[in-house]
Amino acid sequence: MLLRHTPEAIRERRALTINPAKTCQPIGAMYAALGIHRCLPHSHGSQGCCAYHRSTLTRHFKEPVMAATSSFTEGASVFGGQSNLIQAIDNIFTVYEPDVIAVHTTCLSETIGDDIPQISRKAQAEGKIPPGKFVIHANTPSYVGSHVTGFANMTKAMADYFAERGGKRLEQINIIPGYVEPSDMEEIRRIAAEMGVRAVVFPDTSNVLNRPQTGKFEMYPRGGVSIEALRSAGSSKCTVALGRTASWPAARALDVKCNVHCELLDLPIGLTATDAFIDVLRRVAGVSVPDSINLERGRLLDIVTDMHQYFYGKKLGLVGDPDQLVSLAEFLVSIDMWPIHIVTGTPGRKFESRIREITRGVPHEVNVTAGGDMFLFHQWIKNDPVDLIMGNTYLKYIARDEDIPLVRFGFPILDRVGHGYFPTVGYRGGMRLLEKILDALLDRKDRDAPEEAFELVL
Amino acid sequence: MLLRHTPEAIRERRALTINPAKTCQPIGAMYAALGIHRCLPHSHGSQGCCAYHRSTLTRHFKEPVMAATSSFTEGASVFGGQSNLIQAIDNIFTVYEPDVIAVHTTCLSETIGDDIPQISRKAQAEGKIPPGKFVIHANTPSYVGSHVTGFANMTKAMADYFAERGGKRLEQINIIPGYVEPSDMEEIRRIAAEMGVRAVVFPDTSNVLNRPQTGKFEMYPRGGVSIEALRSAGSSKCTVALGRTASWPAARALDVKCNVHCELLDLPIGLTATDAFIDVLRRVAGVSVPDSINLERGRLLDIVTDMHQYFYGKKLGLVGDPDQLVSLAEFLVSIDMWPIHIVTGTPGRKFESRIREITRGVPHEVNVTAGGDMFLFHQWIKNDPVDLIMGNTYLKYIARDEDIPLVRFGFPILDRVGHGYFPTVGYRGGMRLLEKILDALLDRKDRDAPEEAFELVL
Amino acid sequence: MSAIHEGKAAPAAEAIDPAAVKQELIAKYPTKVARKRGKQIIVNRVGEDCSVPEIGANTRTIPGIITQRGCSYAGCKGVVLGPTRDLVNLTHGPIGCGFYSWLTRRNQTRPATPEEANFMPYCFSTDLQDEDIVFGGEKKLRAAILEAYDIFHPKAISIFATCPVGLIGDDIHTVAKEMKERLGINVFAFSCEGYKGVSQSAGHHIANNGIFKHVVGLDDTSREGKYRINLLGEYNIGGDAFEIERVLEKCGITLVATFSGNSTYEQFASSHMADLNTVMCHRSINYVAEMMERKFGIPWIKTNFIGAGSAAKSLRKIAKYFEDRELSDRVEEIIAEEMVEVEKVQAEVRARCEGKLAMLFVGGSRAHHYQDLFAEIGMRTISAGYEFAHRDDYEGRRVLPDIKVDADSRSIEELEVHPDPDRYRPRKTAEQIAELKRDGLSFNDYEGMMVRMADGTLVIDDISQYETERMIETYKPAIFCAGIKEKYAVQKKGIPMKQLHSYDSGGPYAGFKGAVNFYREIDRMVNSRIWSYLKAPWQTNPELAATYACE
Amino acid sequence: MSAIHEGKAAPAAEAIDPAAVKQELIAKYPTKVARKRGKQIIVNRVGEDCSVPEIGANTRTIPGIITQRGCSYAGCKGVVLGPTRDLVNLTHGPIGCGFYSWLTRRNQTRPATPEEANFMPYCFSTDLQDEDIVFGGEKKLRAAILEAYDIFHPKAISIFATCPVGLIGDDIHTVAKEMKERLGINVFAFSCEGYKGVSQSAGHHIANNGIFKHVVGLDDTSREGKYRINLLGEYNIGGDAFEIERVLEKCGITLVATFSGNSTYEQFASSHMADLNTVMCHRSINYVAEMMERKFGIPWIKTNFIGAGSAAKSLRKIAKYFEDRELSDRVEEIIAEEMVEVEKVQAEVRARCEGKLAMLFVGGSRAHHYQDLFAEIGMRTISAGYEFAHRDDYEGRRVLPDIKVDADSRSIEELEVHPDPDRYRPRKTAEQIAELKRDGLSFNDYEGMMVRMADGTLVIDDISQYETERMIETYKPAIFCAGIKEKYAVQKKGIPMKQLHSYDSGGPYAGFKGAVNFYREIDRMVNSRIWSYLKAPWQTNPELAATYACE
Repeated sequence: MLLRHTPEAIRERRALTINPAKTCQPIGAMYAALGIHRCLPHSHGSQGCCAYHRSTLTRHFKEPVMAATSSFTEGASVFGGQSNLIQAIDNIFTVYEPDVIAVHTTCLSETIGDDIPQISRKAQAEGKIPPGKFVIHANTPSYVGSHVTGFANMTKAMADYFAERGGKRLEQINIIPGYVEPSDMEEIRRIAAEMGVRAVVFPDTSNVLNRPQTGKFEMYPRGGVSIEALRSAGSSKCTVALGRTASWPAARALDVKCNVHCELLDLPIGLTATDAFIDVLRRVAGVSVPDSINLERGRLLDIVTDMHQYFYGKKLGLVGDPDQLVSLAEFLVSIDMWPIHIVTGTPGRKFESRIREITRGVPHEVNVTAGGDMFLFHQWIKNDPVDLIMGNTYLKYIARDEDIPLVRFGFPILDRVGHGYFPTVGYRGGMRLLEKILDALLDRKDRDAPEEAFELVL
Repeated sequence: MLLRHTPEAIRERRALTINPAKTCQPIGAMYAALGIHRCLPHSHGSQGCCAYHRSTLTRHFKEPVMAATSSFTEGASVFGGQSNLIQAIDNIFTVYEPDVIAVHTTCLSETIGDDIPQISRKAQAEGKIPPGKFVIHANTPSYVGSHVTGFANMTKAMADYFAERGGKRLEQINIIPGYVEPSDMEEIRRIAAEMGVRAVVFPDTSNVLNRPQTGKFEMYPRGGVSIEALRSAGSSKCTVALGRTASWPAARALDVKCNVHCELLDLPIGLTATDAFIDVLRRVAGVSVPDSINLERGRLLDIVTDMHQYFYGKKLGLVGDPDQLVSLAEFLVSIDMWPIHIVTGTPGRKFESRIREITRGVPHEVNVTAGGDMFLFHQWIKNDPVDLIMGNTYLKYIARDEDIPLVRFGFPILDRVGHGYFPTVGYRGGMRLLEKILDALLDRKDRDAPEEAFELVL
Repeated sequence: MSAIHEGKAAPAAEAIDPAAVKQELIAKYPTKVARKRGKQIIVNRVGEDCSVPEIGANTRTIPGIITQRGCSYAGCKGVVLGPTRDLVNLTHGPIGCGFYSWLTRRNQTRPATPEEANFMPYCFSTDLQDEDIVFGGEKKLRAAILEAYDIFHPKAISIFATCPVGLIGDDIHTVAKEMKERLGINVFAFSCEGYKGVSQSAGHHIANNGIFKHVVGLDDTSREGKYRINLLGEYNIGGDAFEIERVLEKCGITLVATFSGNSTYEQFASSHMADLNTVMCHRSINYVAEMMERKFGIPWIKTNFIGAGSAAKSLRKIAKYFEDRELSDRVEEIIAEEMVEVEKVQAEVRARCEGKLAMLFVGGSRAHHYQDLFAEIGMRTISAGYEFAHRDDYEGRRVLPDIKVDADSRSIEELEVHPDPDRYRPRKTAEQIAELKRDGLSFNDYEGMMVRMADGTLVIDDISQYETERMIETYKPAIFCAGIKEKYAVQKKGIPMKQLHSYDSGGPYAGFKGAVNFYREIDRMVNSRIWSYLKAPWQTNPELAATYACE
Repeated sequence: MSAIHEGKAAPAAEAIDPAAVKQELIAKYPTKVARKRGKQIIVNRVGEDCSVPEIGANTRTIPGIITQRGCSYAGCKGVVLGPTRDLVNLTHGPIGCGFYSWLTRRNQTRPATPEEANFMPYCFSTDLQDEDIVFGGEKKLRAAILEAYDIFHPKAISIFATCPVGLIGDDIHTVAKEMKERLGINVFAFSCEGYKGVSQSAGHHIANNGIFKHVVGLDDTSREGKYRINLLGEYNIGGDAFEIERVLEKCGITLVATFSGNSTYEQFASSHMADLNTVMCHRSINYVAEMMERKFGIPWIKTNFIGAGSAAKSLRKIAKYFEDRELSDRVEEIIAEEMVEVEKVQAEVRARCEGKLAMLFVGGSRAHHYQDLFAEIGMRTISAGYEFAHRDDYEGRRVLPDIKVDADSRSIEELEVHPDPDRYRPRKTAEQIAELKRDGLSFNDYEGMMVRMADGTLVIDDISQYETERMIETYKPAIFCAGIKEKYAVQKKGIPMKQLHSYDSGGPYAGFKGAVNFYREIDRMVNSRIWSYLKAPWQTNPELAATYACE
């Protein structure tokens, strides 16, 4: 047993987190910032933060993750990080030549109380920011929220810094895709295009964190939302925010700053959430849903009706980020699966009630917590076993100990490939998810079947 | 042990086939015919053939497979099937209203010697074929070749019956995709479109055998190549035949009949075969390869370079159809995997030498046979074990007995979904294949790792 | 008023005139076809004497009409002989037939030990080639048998002819005889070419004949047991036979042989030592029952373990036959015990399924048997029919004398069977039989499906794809039961479809546990939310807010 | 002539002027940065007295320059303490630091029994929140320790401070002391806030101090064995320690403790009972070696098990230290035995790798050690450097007296260590040591990396992303070695990249079997055909046949 010390008996904990189901804000901010074209994320803190975030993102995407750091030492921690940041800005623009430096703070610089806009103004005044180049920032204290919060904050910063209130509304909408894979952002763009909707998608890490092997390393690959597009976001017809936790703050900011109406939707994972997304796009753009999209929908539904017997009544445990879990749980329930243990590490009051609502029809006791950890999740499973678990790579330890199949989903996935390339959003993404779920369940069925019940046809 | 009677010692067999790696021609012809828009395949023989083919295709695609039969009884077997076929034609056009009836023969009608064109002319003369409707046919004796041969013959019939020699060449090419999944045919169309190449793809079972669930059953769904397109195939600039066994006869027939130049390529499975396909499209259309295609290529290559350590030196056993195996083996060798046991049941002289050529650099003895069976394949594995096997669902018995991971590939796949929707051709298809291979290998690694070597990051 | 409504909500089934439905079903056919189909589509009406209307059955399928049916080979090799694990079943012909009947039927089998023979995962074929068709395949057949023997050393090898074999003149029976002598094991052949007869049914008959002629009675070893029976026409799809075996064993009833689920060659060989034959699938196996009675004196009764009520009834019948209080008591005890769970689930599921409609078009007995299960959860079978049955399966064996033998049936050999000089041993005297009959136990009888169906239901033999679609549109049943070929066309119409050949990899559905499985399965299927998503929101609600709020 | 060639074939390495390369590497930097980097980028030249140029090392990374380096917490918790399986390592701070250092380093561990404690798959954190930062986190820390104790009952709990902890004034050491008393188990804390020092190196030092102060010497139990040693600075990445353990055991050498691969708390506690300390990673652990000598009288020697030759040399050093013929003979026997396979594979792989170039920028000793392995297959290290080493790791310990203590180093406590009144026991007399030294065994010494590198090679400390790219473009090495952050940027340039922190989930690479693994791995990487596909056919051959044949 790898997790041999995890007891079945659950003891309440108030202070100790064991095997977290979240990580800290800055990494989310770094990920979001990589979704701006020609942007170098910058970690204002000790250099270890930057190293850790780059490492984790690199392991997840298996792609270069470029970011700089203020490399705090003890002195900076005592006297503040202003000179470090100004020096960093100078060096970065000189050596790495981005168009944007996206600064996020860390628990260290937040505790010190560094005022990034002030430092940035000083750098500007000192001529360290070349003309036409930008320094933006987000406050991302590690002791508040989670990586998703950090993503949300940096995404909001994009709106805050760049969106301009234009004279007239453009025939375009903004789509904030949320903390999803590059492949998902790409798929969201594709779907919008397929619908005939012009969209500003931000952030957009596609072609940044799923770029090709060409024998050439580009510090700034072709992906990412352009500054120009971000500017125009203030003149869009409306904003569709996908996921409350990751995307709503930016959408609200655009509304406040530029009076762009916003709609909050769930991440388009699964049938009904994608239906809602498509339906909003349709109404916003005043178009009919094209056959191609209906075809995709019908194919997803076809897998559901064809394979329903394998979904029905299967108990699942889910660990992940709140926006993903809401949509995923809804999808699973919609195909008669029973998600019964649901844990996110990201705190948030709405999450639990939303999950309760979604799982109301599940004929089984449902455990859900926001701000929980994988240790508790594991204990829940020991007390009430499940047929399948879904979540990030850390679940593999539970999967092995408890002999439960695992479908990798969410962040981080450190031991398989595919997530960067194949979306799980949209109808096609739903098909992929179902394929993964079926493969996991049927592989298990095949493994455990007594010989007389080993089936050729499933 | 499920296959408990399979001994390690290999005894030569000349008469007995055990666990075939092929099936008979008519099913391939039926599959091909479903790739014509508004076509009802018709099996000229006993009704059991039709039932078996429909059942197997249905299990593989999990889709309606509509086809009619001449329902031979003893009388027809003695006196010939003419009256059965004429009656069938009448009934089919009256009740099921297709535009085309595609008749294929069976071992029974072939042994009797029924002359389909003659019968068809008689039906025409008797007014059983409504104006603007067609009866086409292919001779598909079950005792020659295999299901792939039947597919090739029916595909050739499309050229023979419909292609017209036009006055001037059209700015289009023909692509014969071979015995691949509907998803593959769709992907081949998409790639051609992405390249800016107008293409007549035939047969084309996409949107027929991977159609949506819409609550409505359509006898003739929207997919399939149109008669009009098939007619115009005679005026195309050239024909690209993908796969010698399945596509070359039709390409040659078009050349002979309409003087359409033809190029024979391998099925575009994997990197280099897709390269060749793209390169031919590029040269034919006189266009540059668009960035989007280069991006797909680069992503495939990225998985190869990122995950090479898991591919390198892994021994594989492959069972399948010759065109697929040639491309698949080439792909595997190109990423330093070692396919060492390769079996197709489809006879053909070129296959073995082609595989020998492809595997020349593999530093291990390679077993290959055309006209072999899975029993022999299993014995090879017992004598020289492999890390992974790839092939159709029947391999699962070997996989379980020998405890070897299996990647399902080819025909038929009866126990998983996905093949109908997600292509394995093209660069994207290659990515899917690599994902499947990696999942299989890494799942096994995770399963077998001692606890101290159980890895978070792979 | 049209009885067929495309795309609209169906009226209550009661409001539909079945005669009008029938007319519309056949209206589209050419005249001759319509006339023929008209005889096979019957509005049911059960007379006071339990008489039912005559139905056309076991007649040729009309070419070009998309049928569910398969062929004689499928019935012989696929259905009857296939499930016997220790036989090497060698298909003589081109590769296809062997390939398609390879592991696709879900006949489960459970050898007693890991060493015991089990050839079911294997497909054996002579894979005839061009030159064999031209020059004859006997040589290859002989060689194949030798090779099979050398590798596997089976107890017996059976040979199955496919379509071309008869035409090219291969004498498989002579080859079998030669090889039997040469190898010293039993080798026997079946002339089950696919064109024989009009459906699988011919193959069953051929299989029955062959197995009776070549195997039954070869071994006089008698299994221990007070109540020894054979189970005929049970193929252990999804483990049905296991469940029946479980129940029988619990009751203390000894199962000598099953034809042919979870069966072995030896079971067949000694099956004549049993004291009662119980027939599940009347269509596929009644010949064996008849012949065993004639040759060995074993009476047969019709049983049905599909449906908890039917299973209970069948057990009671068996108990009654043996006229043994101990057995009767035991049977009642077991039934009571098993029914606890059954009734619990039945009630629960019935609450959600009551009044829903089912349609069953499948097999040669399943379309009948499964109606019992549906009834147990309150579902009504509004229409049913067989794929390959004969009139007796519909109307009951009492019509047997009236069934005309046509050319297609005539071509199947009718074995002449006489009492075995040494082994004929009537298990009951004529008096006992008469007494038991008076007591309500009927022998050698099957009442057929129609008498059990409600008036006004439609009974359709060999239903076509076209009729299937129209029936669904008309009645919009909650569930439709047939086979794999029908499955997805039905489901594409938004109606859940249950395969009653393969059970969609579910089962067992026989016996008491099987009933519970089935209730739950049907509950899942007819009450799932997934069927509510067929229309996208924009299809339900297509208007566009032209002045979208965010403007 | 420019030394840097973008996108062109590299000239032979010999034709490149390293001084020019250096100039170009720093040309792009702002003046101050260029000046600083100029001190850290050195063209190597080994003098006759084995002197090497001075290199700038262990100085601050310039903000904004993309660095490989991590922080003090990573060095303390991640590197040194992390691999000890039976410690509950509790990170005190916001969640991130604990999360990132959770299972990501591939330190393998193998408990003797399934019951033995192993907390390595667990991540423990106080997950500090907003209010804790405002009101202080001591209370939460105390509660967390209690909860950890209640659930796990570990032998010891260690606490690691993250950045904000020091700033908000949490006194973790007092908390530790209190809890130690309250719970009766060892509880100790590390003030390894991320901003301490200039890299992981500060964390190593803090870890060394803490473990020495709180654990080493607590348990006087002595392991059996004639030759008892500790292995210092070996973290069992990919099973390296297992291989070293295997070899030592074969030689009859007893391993008392490893710091800290595959280690336990008890090993640390009784490590002072060993007779020799052998130091693998000089940078991360030399403090412990030094302090143990001072306090307990255990001499230390530098060893290196990376590279078959180095492993053999290290074994001989150990044997020499013990001055025992039996051991020497045994060691020679084992080396001979192990080298059979090594030499076979070496020759095979060398034939395909000879003359190819490698670059290594990693760690605090790996960039040195792995050069031996490359050399064994004929590959040349054209450039190398450390991520977090000090001048002594480059230039050898002889420069220690010259190293200036700056503000960043000063902040790390320097323990004052005196001989233990009871336990100090010099393992060798001064005379013995002198004799052994004369005989070629050097004590307390490390010669550094540079003296082993060829003249004209470039030694680069704390290489930046920018420099990495330029170096690759200039030399087009066959392989580049660094860490995960560098991996894919290097590979995107078409150069295979080997991680020498995590081994890319490969290993072990230590010892003899490790050497074989490494040879094969490098062979795979530098000779694979996959790197030949980077250009598509149309990129190599872009002309379009306008008059395509099929026209």
